[in-house]
Parts: sequence; C-alpha cells; structure tokens
Amino acid sequence: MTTNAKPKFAMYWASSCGGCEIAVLNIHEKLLEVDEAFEVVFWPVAMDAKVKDVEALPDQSITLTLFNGGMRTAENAEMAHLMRRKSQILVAFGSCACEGCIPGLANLSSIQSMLDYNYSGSPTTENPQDIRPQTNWEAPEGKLHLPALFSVLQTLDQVVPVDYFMPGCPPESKQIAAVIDLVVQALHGQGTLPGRGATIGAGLSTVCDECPRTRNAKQIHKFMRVQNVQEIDPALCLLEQGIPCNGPATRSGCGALCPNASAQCAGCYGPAEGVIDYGARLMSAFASVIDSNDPVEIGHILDGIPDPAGQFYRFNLAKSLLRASKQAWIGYDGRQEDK
Amino acid sequence: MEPTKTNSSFEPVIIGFTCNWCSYRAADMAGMARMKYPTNIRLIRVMCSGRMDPLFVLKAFASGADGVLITGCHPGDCHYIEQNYKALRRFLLMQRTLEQMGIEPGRLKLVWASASEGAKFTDEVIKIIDEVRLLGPLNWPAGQEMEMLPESIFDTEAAMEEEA
Amino acid sequence: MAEQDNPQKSQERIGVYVCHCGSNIAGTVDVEEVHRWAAERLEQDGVVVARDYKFMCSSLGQELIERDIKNEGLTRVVVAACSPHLHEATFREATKQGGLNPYLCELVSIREQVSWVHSDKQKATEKAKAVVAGGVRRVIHNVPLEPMRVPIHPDVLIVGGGVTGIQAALELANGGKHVYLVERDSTIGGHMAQLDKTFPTLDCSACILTPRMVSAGNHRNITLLTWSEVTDVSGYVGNFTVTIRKKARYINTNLCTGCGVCSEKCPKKVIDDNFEAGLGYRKAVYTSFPQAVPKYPVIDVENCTYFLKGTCKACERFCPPGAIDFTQKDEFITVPVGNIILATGYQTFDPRRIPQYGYGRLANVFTSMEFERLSNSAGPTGGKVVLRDGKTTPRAVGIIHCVGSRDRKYNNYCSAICCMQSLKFAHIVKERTGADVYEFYIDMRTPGKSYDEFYQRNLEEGVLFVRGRVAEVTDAARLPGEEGKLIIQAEDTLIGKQRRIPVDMVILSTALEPRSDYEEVGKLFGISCSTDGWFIERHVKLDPVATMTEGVFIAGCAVGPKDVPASVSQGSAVAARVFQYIQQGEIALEPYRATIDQEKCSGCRICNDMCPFRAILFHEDLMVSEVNPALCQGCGTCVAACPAGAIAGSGFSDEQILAQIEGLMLIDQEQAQPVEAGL
Amino acid sequence: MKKYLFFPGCSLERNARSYYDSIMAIRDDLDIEFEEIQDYNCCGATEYTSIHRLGSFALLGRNLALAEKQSNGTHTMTVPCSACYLNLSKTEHYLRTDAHLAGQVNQALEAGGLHYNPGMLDIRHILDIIFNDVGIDVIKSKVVHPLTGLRVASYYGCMIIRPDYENRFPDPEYPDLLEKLMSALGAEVIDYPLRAHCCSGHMPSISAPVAYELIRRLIHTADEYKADVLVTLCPMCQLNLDAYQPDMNRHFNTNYHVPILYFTQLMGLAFGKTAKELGIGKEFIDARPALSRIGIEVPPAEPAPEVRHPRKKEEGLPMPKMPAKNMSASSQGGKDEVK
Amino acid sequence: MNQRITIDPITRLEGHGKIEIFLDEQGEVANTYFQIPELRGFERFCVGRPVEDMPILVNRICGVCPEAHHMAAAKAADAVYHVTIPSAARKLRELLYSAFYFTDHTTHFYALGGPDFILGPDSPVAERNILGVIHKVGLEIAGKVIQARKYGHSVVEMIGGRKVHPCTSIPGGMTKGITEEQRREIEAMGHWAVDFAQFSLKLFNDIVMGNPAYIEMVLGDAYSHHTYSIGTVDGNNKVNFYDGQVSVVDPEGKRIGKYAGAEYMDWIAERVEPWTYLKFPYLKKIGWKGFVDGKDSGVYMATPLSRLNASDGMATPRAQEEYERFFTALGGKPVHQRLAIHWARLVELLYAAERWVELATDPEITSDKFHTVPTEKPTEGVGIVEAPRGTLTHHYWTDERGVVTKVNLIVGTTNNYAPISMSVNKAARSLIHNGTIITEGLLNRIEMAFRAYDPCFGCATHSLPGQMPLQLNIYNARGEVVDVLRQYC
Repeated sequence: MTTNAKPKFAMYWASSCGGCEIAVLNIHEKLLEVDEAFEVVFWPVAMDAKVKDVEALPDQSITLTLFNGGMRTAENAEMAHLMRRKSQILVAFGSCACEGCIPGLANLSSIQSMLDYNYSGSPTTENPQDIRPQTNWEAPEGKLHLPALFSVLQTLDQVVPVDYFMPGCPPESKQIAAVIDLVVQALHGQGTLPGRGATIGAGLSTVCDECPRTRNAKQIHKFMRVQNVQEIDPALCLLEQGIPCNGPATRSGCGALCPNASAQCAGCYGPAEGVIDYGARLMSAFASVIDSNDPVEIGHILDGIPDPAGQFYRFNLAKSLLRASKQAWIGYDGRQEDK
Repeated sequence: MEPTKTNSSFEPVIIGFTCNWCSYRAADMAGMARMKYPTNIRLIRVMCSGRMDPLFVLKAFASGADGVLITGCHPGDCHYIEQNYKALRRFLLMQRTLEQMGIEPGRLKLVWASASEGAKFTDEVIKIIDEVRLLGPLNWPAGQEMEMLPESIFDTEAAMEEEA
Repeated sequence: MAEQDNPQKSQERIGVYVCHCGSNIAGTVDVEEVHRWAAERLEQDGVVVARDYKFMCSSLGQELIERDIKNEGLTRVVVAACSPHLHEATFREATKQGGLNPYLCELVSIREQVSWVHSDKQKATEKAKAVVAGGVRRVIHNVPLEPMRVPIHPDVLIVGGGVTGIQAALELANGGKHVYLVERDSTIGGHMAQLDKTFPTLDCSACILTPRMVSAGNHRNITLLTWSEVTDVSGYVGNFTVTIRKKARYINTNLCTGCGVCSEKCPKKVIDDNFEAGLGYRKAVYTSFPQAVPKYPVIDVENCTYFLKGTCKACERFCPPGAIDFTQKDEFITVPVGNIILATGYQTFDPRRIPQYGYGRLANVFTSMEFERLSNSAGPTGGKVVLRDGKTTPRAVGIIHCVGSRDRKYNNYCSAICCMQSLKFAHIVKERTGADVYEFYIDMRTPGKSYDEFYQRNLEEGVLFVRGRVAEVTDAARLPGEEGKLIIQAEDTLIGKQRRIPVDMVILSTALEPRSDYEEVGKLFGISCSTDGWFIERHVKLDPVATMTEGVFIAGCAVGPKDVPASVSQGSAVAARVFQYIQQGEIALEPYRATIDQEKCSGCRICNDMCPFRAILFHEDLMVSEVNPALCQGCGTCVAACPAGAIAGSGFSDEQILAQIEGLMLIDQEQAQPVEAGL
Repeated sequence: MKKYLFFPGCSLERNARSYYDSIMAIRDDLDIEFEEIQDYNCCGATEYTSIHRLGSFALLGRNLALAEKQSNGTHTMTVPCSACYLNLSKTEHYLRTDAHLAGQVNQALEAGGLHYNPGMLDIRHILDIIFNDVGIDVIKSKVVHPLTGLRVASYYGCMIIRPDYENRFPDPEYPDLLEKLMSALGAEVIDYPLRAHCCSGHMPSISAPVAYELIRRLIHTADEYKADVLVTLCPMCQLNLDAYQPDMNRHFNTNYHVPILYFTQLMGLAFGKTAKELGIGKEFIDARPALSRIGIEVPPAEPAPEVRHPRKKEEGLPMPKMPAKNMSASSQGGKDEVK
Repeated sequence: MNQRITIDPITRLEGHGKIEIFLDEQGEVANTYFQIPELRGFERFCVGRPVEDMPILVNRICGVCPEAHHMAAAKAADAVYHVTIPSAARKLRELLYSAFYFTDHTTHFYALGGPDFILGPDSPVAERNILGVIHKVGLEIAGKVIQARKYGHSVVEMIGGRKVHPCTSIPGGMTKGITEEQRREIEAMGHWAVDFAQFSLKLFNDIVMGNPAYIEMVLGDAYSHHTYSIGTVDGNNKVNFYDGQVSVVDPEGKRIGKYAGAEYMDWIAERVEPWTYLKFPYLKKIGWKGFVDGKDSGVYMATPLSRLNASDGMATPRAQEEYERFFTALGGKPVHQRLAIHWARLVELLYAAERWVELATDPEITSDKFHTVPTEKPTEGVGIVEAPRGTLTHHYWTDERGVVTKVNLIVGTTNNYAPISMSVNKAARSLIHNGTIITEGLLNRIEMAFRAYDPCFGCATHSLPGQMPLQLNIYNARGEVVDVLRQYC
C-alpha cells in the first residue's frame, strides 16, 4: 500500500445497514475526487482494510473519519474508541451514528424480550431445547466466542466525543459531496470548518422549509392513517390533510424527498439546529394544533396516532432525553420488581 | 438496574410547574394560609401552562424526578384567554407517549387551580405525592455512564472475561 | 446540552442571598445551613458570595446586594426569600442600583413555598437548598433584558354609562382627556337613574345623578355613544382599535329637539321591562325617562306598528322638525384609544328561580327594583306605595333579604347593598303608608359611613326585624286572620320558633348578579372572570381597578356588588389609574417576549393559530412567521409549540427552565450516591 | 320498548292497588316494560331507619342486591311508592359514599349468599321515568280524551323531593313536574301552594288531632282553589288524604269533598282507559262527580258545590311574565280566578 | 491437542462474520464454524408500530437491498388489509424492483464477483477489486458500470421517492404515480439497460467461457453442493422477482412443490445454534439433518442459480435464450456448481432489463389509479418477494387498528447461511490435510465460495455483497501462532 503525504481518510460501519456506504458510492464520479484528495487508509466496503494497520497508525493521524452505525455491541464501542483515538475529525455519519435511527426503536423493549422472541417466540423457529446463543460456548472441538450486546443501543457521541454530525438515513449524496468539497477546501486553506459539535451536510431549518406544498395556519380536526386517505392532494401540506408528517420538526437538507413523493416525512434527518429532544418538539407541535378543547374529543383525535412513541421517536429514540424505555434500561419487561 | 431509592421509606421527588397567574398564586395562597403539604414537591414558575413543553417533563424524569405535576388556570380563566387548553392537549398526548416509555400515567398529572384555590392546590400536591409513592421510584438511569449499563445480557463474568 | 452533561466551572460570579424574613423563614429553614451549602456545593456553578440576612427586603438588605455587586464584581444575583409576586421588583431594583441589568436577578420563594407550608425543619432545609440550586442554575442563563416601551394614545374608551362610567368619564374629560363613553341603552344613567332615594341620606337619586348626566352629555371632551355596543377590540395597551356599532335610532338626532311629541302620538303601548322594571308602560317610540341623556328617543323595532305592519308612521306625521327617519341603518365606527375602562355594571337576580317565594305567581310579591319604581315619584304610581291592583295601600309589608345571595343554590356571595336597600324600603313604606314592616334577614350588614345609624333609626321607627331565612311565601291561609293575605313562613332564630306572618305586600331584596354576557365581554376585551362571573382585578387589595391585561381597566359593579359611593369612588380611582399612563406618554411592559429566528423558521405555520392576541403574522412572500413584540404578551405557548425550535422566549427560555430543573434535582444526586454505594 | 326493574312495595299490593293497576294500564302507551323484583322485602317504611340505622340499611341492601342480581339489560330500578323510593335511593347513596357501611351491609347479606356493588343501580321514581324518559311530547301524543275543564291540584308530599341531595329533584321546595304533566293531559292546572307540605305521615295512628289539622290544611286549600281533584304520587299521602278526609270533616265538622287520585289514574283516563281498569271507584271520597265534568262515564252525581266568592276582574298593574321554564306555573290559575 | 484456526474475515473488533476451523491430532479438519456476531431485533421492535410504517422501517434492515424489504413489507401490509392493489400500482412496484435488480446485479458482477474472473483468481490481491477491473477493461466500461448504477437508482428515486430506502409503497398501493415525461425517461434508460446486460453477458462469455481454466474451476466439484433449490415463479413457472409462488426442487431437479406466501410456514423452519446469532432456515418437510448435502437434508439454496433451477425458464425472450444456453453449457438442470451463480446472475440481469422496458412501455404505468383504500378489518398477512440474495419473507400480525402485534422475517441471505457454512467447511476440508501447508489457495477458495452467494448479511454482518477480506491465524498444538496469512488484510 502506498504511503504518501495525502491526508488520510477512513470510513467505518458499526451496527448499520450499509445504506450509508451505498449513499457514498452514489456520489459516483465524486469518488474519484476522494481518491484524488485523500489517501484512503481504511474503508471496509470499498477496499481491503485491516484494523491492525489502523492500530499501528499514530494517534490523530487520520484526518477525516466518517463513522456510521450505532453502538449495539461491545465491539462497536471498542471500534468507536479506536477510530476516535486515530482521527482528527470524527464525523458521526448517518442517522444510526447520530441518533440511533430505526434500530434505536429496539430501546422501546428489553433486550431479553428481543432474544426470547427471536429464539423461541417466532413461529418458524424450531427450538425444542430452547437453545440460546452464548457469549462463550464449549464446542466439542473448542471454545467459541460471541460479542455481548448492550441492553440499550447507543449513539456514537454517547460513547466517544464527536466532532461533527452528518444526519440522514442515509445522508443525501449531494450533501456528502458538498461536505467532502468543504473539507478538501479547508485542507487547502480555502475555507474554514464549522465549530466542533456542529451538524454538517444539512440545513438549520426543517423539511417544511424545502417542501413545495402549500400550507395554511394549522388546525387539525383528525389524524389520518395514510392508507385511509381517499386521495392524497399532491399540492397541499400533508399534515393539513391529517397525515402525520414529521416534516415540521425534521432538519432540512434532504430536499423534502418524501413529502415530494406524497409520503410522510419519516424524520430521518433528526431535529433542527439546537433542538434537544426531537420527539418533544413534534409531540408539542402536533398536540398544539388539535382543534378541540374537550378532553374526550382530543382523545379521539389522538387515536389517529396509534403509536406516538414510534411516530415521534422513529429515528431519534436513542438520542432523546429518555433514550430508552424503562423496560429496556432494566433489561426486563414488566418485571422491574424482580430486580 | 438497581433503583437507588428502593429503601422502604421511599420519598418521591415531584417537579411541579405552575403558571404565573393562577396556580403559582394558588401556591402562594397555600403558604399565606399556612396550609401544610410534604416537602417532596419543588415548583418551577412559567408564565402560562401554555409554555409547558413536553421537553421540560422529559427533562424532569430524565433528571431523576419520580413525578411531574403541571398546573394552570381553570379552563376559561386563562390569563392568556385559552392557552391552558394547549397545555391540556399536550398533556393528553404526552401521557400516551410516556406510557409507551414505561412511565406510568400516574406520574404525570395536570391540575387546574385558580389564584384563590390554595386549598385545592395543597390537596392536589398531597394526592400526587401519595400516588407516586405507591408507584415507587422511577429513578431514570439515562443520566448514568456507559459502564453502569448492563453490558452483557448473559452471565456477566463472561462479559468480564471478554473484556480481558 | 453539552455544558449540562459535564458542568465545567461557570464563568459567572453569582451572589446568593438567603432571607430569614424574621422567623417566617428562619423558623422552619436553617438559613445558615442553606447559604453555607450554596457557597460550597454551588461553587462550581459560579457562586462566589453566599449570605443570609434577617430581612433582605429592608434597605440594609438591598444595600448588601448593591455592595457585593460593586465590590465582588457579581454578574448574577439569586435571592431566596418570599414570592416573586411580592418582592421581585424590589430586588431587581436593588440589582439595578448595583449596576447590573435588573433581569440578571432571580428571586426564588422559600417562604410561601417552603417555610410556610412545611414543618419538618430538616426536610424544609433540604428543599430550600434544592430551590436555591434551581435558582442558581437558572440565573446563569438569564440575559439582560430591557423593558418594552410603547406609546399611549391619550384617548380613552369607557364601556357602560352608569354612575361609575359617568364619574370616570367626567374625571378624565375635566382633566382634558378625550373619552368615548359607550352605552348599550338609549340613555346613560344606568341603574341609579331608576332609584328613588339613596341610602342612608335619602336624597333623591335622580336629583344628584342627572346633573352629572347632563354635564357628561355636553362635555366637549366626551363623545357620547348611547344605543351603541363595542363589537371588536384589536391592538394592545396604548394602541387599541375599537369598533363600535351604533344601533339605528330611526331618529335624526340633528333635527330632533326631544320635544316628546312622537311618544305622545305613538298609538302602541308596551310594558317597559327595562326602565320601569316591568311595572309601567312606554310607547314604541320612547325616551326612558324625562331627564334622559341624550334627550333623543328611539324607535323600538319589535313593537313599532310600522315595522310590524308597514303602516302607521304616526310619529313621523306629527314630529315638528320631521326628525323621524325609518330608513336609518346600524352604523359602525372605529376609534383609536390607549386605554379601556369597563364599567358594565350588574343585573338583578330573577326571583322566579325561587318559586316558593311566589314572585310571578302571587300578585303582591315585588322585586326591589319594582319597588324602587313603585316608590319613585316619577314612577308608574307617582310614588304611591300600593299593591298590584294599583290602589290598595298595604297595611303590612314583609321585606326578605338575601334573595339569591348567600345561598349555595344561587350565589354564595353577599350582594352588599341589600341590607341598606331593605332598610331604605322599610323607611319609605313606613313614611308613606305607616304600615307594619317586617324585615327578614340573616345578618344585618351595615358597614359604611352612617349606615348603622340608619339601621338604628329604622329600629326606632318601629320596623320589625325577624332574624331567619324565609321558608315560603304563600297565600294558603291556615289560621284566622290569614285569609286573603300573603303569609310569610319563617323560622325566627332569635326566639327559636316557626312564625307565620301575614302581610299584604312582600318585597324581595334580590341579589346583584354579573351581566349575563360577561363571558363574551371578557373574551372581547381579553380579561378573565371569577367563577361567579365578576371581572378579576389585578390585585384584590392593592390594584382593584386594573386587570391582568395591560390597558384594560374595570370599575363599579362589574367587579363585584357595590353601593353608589363605592362605585363612584372606583370611577374616580380608575380615572386616576388611567391618567398615570396617559401622562407618562408611554408604558414599560415586562420584556417577556417570543421571537422567531427567521433562519430556522420553516414556515410550517404550526404557531400561526397559537396566539390569541394575533401577535404572530405569516409572511407569504418569505414563507416565515414573525412575532409582533408589542402584541405579544409573553405566554410562551408558541415557543413550546414550534417544532423547529425556532421560537425563543425571553425571560423563560428553554435553557433557563432546563437548568432550573437540573438545579432542583442536584441535591438528590448527591444523596443518591451513598445509597448506591451501600448496595 | 324501554325496560325497567320495578319495585312495587307493599302498599301497591294492598291499599294502593289502584296505583299499581293504573301504572300497568298505561305502560304500553308509554312504551315501557317492567321487570318486577322477585322476593323483595319491606323497605322499612318511614320509621325504621331512625330506630335501627344499620338494620334498615341491611334490610334495604337485600332489595338492592336482589335487584342487581336480577338486572339483565337494565340497571335502572323504578319505584312508585315514595317511601320505598326514598329509602332505596338513600341507601344506595350511603352505600356508594360510605365504604365501611357497604362492607357491613354486604357482610350481613352474605348470610343470604347475596352481595350488592354500590353504584350498580340507578333508583328512580316512576314520575321521573314518565316525565324525563318518556317525555311530555309522547304523553301529549297519547291523549285521546283530554281532561279539559278538570281543575287539578298536584300534590307531591315530602319523600320524593326531600332531602335534596345530588339535585335529584328540580325545585324541591316548589316542584312543578306534575303540573306540567297534568296540563299536558289537558287538565286545568291550579297553582296549589301546599304541594310540598306534610300529609301527616303516620300521625293518624299516633295523634289523630294533629293529623286532622295537617290534613285539613291541605284539603281546605285544595277546596279554596276549587280543585275538582287532587292528584298524588304517594300511597301514604293518598291514604291519609282520602281515608281520613271523612274523619277530618267530622272532627272540624266541615264537609270538604276533594277526591284524591293517583296521577297515573288521570293519565289512564286521558289515554282512554276505562275507570274500572284504572281502579277508580275504590277511593273513599267519591271521584264520580268530579270526573263527570269531563264526561267520564258515571251515574248522575250531586251538583258541584256553588262558587264561594266570585270576583270581578279589575284593571291593575301588570303581572311579570313567567319564563318558559315555569310555563305550566303561569298557566296555573290563581286562587281567585274561577273559570 | 487440537489445532485451532481462526479465520477472522475482518478482525474481531470489526464485528463481522468470523470462521473458526478446528483440526484434530492428525491435522485433519475436525469442524468449521461460520459465526454471525450480531442481532438487531427488528422482529421485536416492529411490534407496536402501525403496519403502514413497516415498509419504511424494514428498509433499514439492509441498505443494500432496501427495495426488497420495502416490497415484501408493502405486500405483507396489503395482505394484512386483504386489499388487492390497482394493477397500475403493482406494475409501478415491479418496475421499481426490476430497475433495482439491474443495479444490484451490476454492482455485484463488476465490483465484487467480476474481478475473480476478469483478473483471474491468482492475480495479486491488491489489484483484485473494482479499480483493478477498470484497469483491465478500460475506463470506458467503468463509465458504463457507473452509468448503470445511476440509471437504476434514478428509476428507484422517480417511483420510490428516494435513491436509498424508498418510501412510496403503502397498504393498498402507492402514494404517487409517474408522469408521462418520467415514463419516457425511464423507457430510454431501459433500452440502454438491455444493451448493457447483453454486453455484460458477452463479456462473461469472452473471458470465462473462452478460458478452459475457468470452465474447469466453474464445473469442478470443489464448489458444488447437492442441495434443494428454491425460487419464485409466475403462473407459467417462469422466474419472477416481485410476485408468484415459491417453487421448490430437490437435488435431482424434481419439483416437490410450490407454495404461496401464506403457506411458507408449512415449508420453512429455522434452527438455532448456540454459537451464532443468526438462525439457519431449512425445509420443514425434509427436516434438519445438520450441515449436509443430499435429498434427505433440509438445507436449500436461494440464489440466482437456485431460481433458474427451480423455474422452467425466463419470461422475456432474450433472457430465455440465455437461460437455455446456460443449462446446455453446464450440462442441464439442476446446476449445483456454486460459481455458476455468477453466470445465472447475468441471465437475471438481462431479464430485469427486459422487464424494465416491458413495464415502462405499459400504457397503464402512468395511470393515476395507484391506490385502493382498504375496507377490510386488518388481521394478518404474508409478503414474499425474490431478493437478489434469496427468497424474502415478511409476515405481520396486527390488531383491529392495524397496529403490528407480531412479526416474522426470513431474510434473503439467511436462506443460504447453511449452504455457505457448508461451502466453507468443504473448502477447508479439500485444502487442509495432514501436513499440508496452508496456502493462499485456501483463502481464495473460501472467499470465492463466499462471494458466489453474494452474501448480504445486511442486518447482521453488514458485509456488502461478497466483500469478504480474510485473515488466517494458524496455531500449533501449543496454541502459538506459527503463521499468519492474509488476504485483503
């Protein structure tokens, strides 16, 4: 492998789906520029990679590391510590690393119930002796090891300090390209990077800012399940059509992709600049515009959102103030008193 | 997670939010009338129950509170005409969400108290303290550090070994 | 968020002052312990000075703060004492004197909310610590604020032309301020104009009122808008815009001389439920009473034959100046005013709601207002006190107090005037008929200058007082002598007997009640009402004519039952209160405001309907919302509603409140540790 | 067809049989059906409660328990007898508000293998049912023989309206439900001032003179008001005013003749039922003369008593108008006006 | 004393698949274990979510084939509501899906599978990657490859709303349709795609079939397993990706049956092993006999190859020709040589492209009847599609509000977990013998065996298709490392 003076680049995935990698590959030609500007020292998906070499590198020697994926296992966390040590700029890349993403919804229930269901509950599982994977297991031929799972999925910055956050599931390719430009320019002293802890590759405002749909002063008479909407008006604000769209609270930057496709904004870009708890914002906003003062009627309207926690924390649970349900923290469902 | 307050004499901590015009004055009224209630509640003054942001409730729980009491002017008596209805709407949604998070509905209450209802305020405070005492400690663990989390869902020495 | 996670040393220099308030606080809270703890535990948070003092609100206490700010270079101040509603201003002033922005001072209550409501000293002290910690954490995030100053339009709107409204109007007008006096009825004067005599002096109500009415009518600084109603109010203190509906009078007031020929000629006779309290008649075109101001009559469309059948027009035919104008339409005018005074008065309790008292069933049961007209020399009987048959003079009269007052079924409150009014009736009856008079009362309430003397006088005049609630008024004779009489059955609690007292006439001293439309009025002017329906004062004792809404004032019976003297003095009081604003030329408002960060606003329009004061406007062109700081009342509802976190609320920011929550919980965290270690 | 549990009580089986018959006679017109409580026991009448509180509650508790057990489809129990009504509803109220008492009572009931869950039953007087559930309009529509010209004084007694808790009865001091009902039947309602006064209860058997005075007041006033008939809704009132009227007359040597009927009997007449099936004719004070005025088929009766003090109408001061609420009241003739 | 060989595809810390090889005293392979060290638990935490959210939630199982999960979820949700979606919606979904297939297969062949053939298995490791391919075949082709991916993704975005994790499928159909302009654009790209697919097949022919060494390798026994094959087929038993019945053929190629989505539970069961987080699906009717070949073992494969084995042909003309050529060249159905999967994949590539054009030219495709409001009470439903890496099954149960109460997923790649483990085992046994010095050959074998399946343990291993760097640690009897051999590491 060549070693030259070019700044070093790394990209790593912890517990993730690989979508972030695809998004990076989708910058297409731009990839060659990356190859141009950086020496790619570590990127499992695109090139041969070895942790030993990363470990061998002096600390702080990697200029830019894009780190995606959540912290599900002890190994994820160890890897996070390693990359932190070796990198000057560590970017929490993508929703999983920034805020836990969909897998973060696992924090609604206990890890125990997850294992119970997966290895005995599920209908196609044939497991008469109720075998469970073991972190340490004596095979006839020798000892086998599996990494342990955390009881609560965590975000990258809950495990190591992070320099920048790049939200999105996955981050939009054009945003990735823009960020790479930014860094490259900064490296050539043609620009300056934002302050530490900043969110990059996204807007300050929310999706509505980029959404072309017309809207009026909000008043919600009922929330609709999207499949029950007779005909989705292609030009009118989805929320005003009763479709619970997370756009109002979700950071801009994607170009309002989903609302443009008449689909609710799922919320993958996380909260707007400076917002502490994404769900709180959305909860408050939705409730505030309900057009009733009668508790019973309000209740009926709220029935239109059968899964508030899922709606308001779809991508953000692990990064929210509560981070996980009580069951998840305790590791058991409905058996707190056992402990 | 071993709750830190499981000792038999569990004393809950309640964070109470009061609006500047009615319920905070009700609390003052209770004081002036020398009514008595337990020390478990600690009050925060906001201008209006309409200022109540779910964020504050989540923060209170996440910071270790066992219960949260939201108070405001009676419907129709809001100093800001109708903002306490917004508090009502948010409260109803919040309760549903919190329940999914494993936080019992009894830990979050919304109560109307006019500036003159010191007695009612006192009663409600006593009520929620008793109810939460029965529910036991919530003692949210979110604040605590990584290592305090049960890292392995299996036998712990295995986890230790693995670290070694 | 970050600095909350790992609180590194705060940059601020904070002073903490714990007040003993004599023994009020120190009696239950170990103040020394609190300030010692604060100094030590909150050092990280920037506490450099922590003191306790006997009375922080004393000048010496305040100087303490000023000195420390100067000598210790404090940047923030936390005072732990009584309720902010009492001394927030005091300590902000002290902070200001010290050279800091007053809003960098935070007053937390450890009296009303700690020492006074708790008894366990040790626990109370712990809580006081928590409260102080909350204040300290919060004050770090306080920012310097400047009170908002808005100019005051000198003109004033007064709603209600009763004695209170008139008084206020004259005070202001004489002081050179312009007043719009709006009255729903065709004439000003209100209830007082209906009265015969006024207690205790017994001088003629009309005689003392009408001169005032006239001068109000002619005053160049008073625009009289009778037969008119306020339909819309927009704007805010200093700059209200009021829309008033002038109902069609069908009289051309420029031509009308008030000669009254129209009424004479009008063939249609109607019962006058309003001025004559249903005891007399008026015409379809009428002026309520001779001294009405303005003098112009009105045509009552419900009853006017022309409006009903399309023919008649007698009035038109006979009107000398030809002032009748059937084509008139309602007219809407808008006026700019700086302040608004509500003197909308009261209405009387309808005793039909208490059927056992027989009003409406038994001819000779009268209401107090009926009796006022009956006894009024300008009334239907020319002041003769007679039964409903119009001629018989009663030989025995029973007066029942508290009809609809002090009764949990109807109104819990005391209507304040009934006792004196009843005494007045008793006196009049005796004077004019020499009949026996029985007063059925619960308690005699005669506070007020020479009121009780009047009571004594009645006693001497031989009025008979029965202390007890009346069970029923019936015409069912049982005993000899009851035939053809009204029998008042009551328990005489002084002799502990049931008594049946036959009388010829019963007068029900009916309660004063809020106007039935109090809710709409409250909404229209943005003020709130008590559960009874009376408008709520800013402070019952110390600010009785102001409301929570800047620029909107209340006076007279709209605030609660009052007699004439009280109403008049409130009229003057409210005028003085308004003067103060007008003279200042501008008014300083609490700087608690919401502001929208245009950068962050996505134009989702969630907040647009949040504001009852219409302070949030939406710019279609820029697709962003904006708050009009002058309209904003600082409730913070929109702040909490904004999904983008684009709206900030000064004075009660998220940062402040979140930090305060952490502060409040601080003490438990340190307690929690050992427990945990113990496990 | 609305269904109710029905608690007749002892009176309706014996002396107030005509009350029972008339109710049964009109139930179809009112489109209601009754399910009689099986094996019910004494309600304790008016005294027992004051003699043995707990005992009486247990006694009544049994009735409630039976009713609850029998309640299929409905939890509303209607009671025609004022005494039974008061005792039952009072007991239900106490059991509901006093857990300790409920405990004691149920303990007692266990002996009989019974149990009552406070709050299960809704106890309502038959008048309440007819007036509020059936409604004036339906009643009007059923009238085939309007009682035009019949001057009716309505009498409530005390137990149905007092004590006044949980606003169970409107205007307990001076009710007007019966008046409204009677004017709906076309009768000429008079404003009977003693409508809520005492009928002397059990005084006839304790101190006759006292009883006679109380009875005299009621009868005298009814007579003064030229009432052809006085209707009531309470077996005891009916008994006292009817059975003791002759004795009272003897006692004061007067000759009042005011027939006392149950309001349901007049309803029956208006609905076109025969006097017989309504049990009319059983009363001591003959109702024939009165009823003849409205052409109820009867043998020739003695001439109606001549008018006492006729009165020339004079122009006086106008009377205040009565609001709609008291419609009937306003249409009620005063003592002095005789048609 | 046993010898133990640890093959860490990417060292332990990187948390990916891991292989353990144990040798006995004779230095023969005692056993091999291929471990998947992670679990994210979608099946658990999707419970409580409204069913219309599933299509966007399950996307996140795998960012490589989110379209597959999106489709399966949408179909399951339709089934939950017992709603038949408008045919326009059905076509839109299939069009999106075909374009996705095209991209996915392209990526694999050129970036991951291709290098072995184009550069030859013995070429230097460092070169054997996409860049190597570019150098060998020239930038012009690289450009085409990038173009192919672009086109595929832009169709996905036009119909699915997003390039990655589409969002437009909802119970009862789609949230939107496409305009005529978009249709024309899509059609144009479709024609290009067909050409590119044919070009790719030609390339494969020239390079592979022209080279006896390769043929030997492909046909050799080292890479073959006689297992069952499954794949979805349409009414005429032609391969279909979006809809149809799952056809099951035994190792002799005899079709033992076909099952509709709802019947999958009669056919498939999953086995739990204590040494891995991933479960092993197998044919329930046959039963689990361990990691073994043959008619009596429930182990089956679900790959492009198995789909060809399980079907009677392709539904489009050109693909059908290739289909026939494929089996003639490889000696008739069924084919068990795993390396043939690469070729099969190209046949599917062509089919995907042709289907793309068919649908893009369907007059109904621009219809605005793309959604039917469900009227039935939601209960339970199964959705099955063919993911590039195997049959994908989603099964949801809901309450009457349509809130999910239970979820069962059988994810594409997991179908092949057992066969892959077996391939690993076989490769090891064939190359490790007493005293044999372990050469890079072993790494190649294992790696190529792997890559053939194009394993995407999306949810668990995050391995991109075939991307499987290896490291071998060889321990002597005393457990000391005597040699370390690496590839990609």
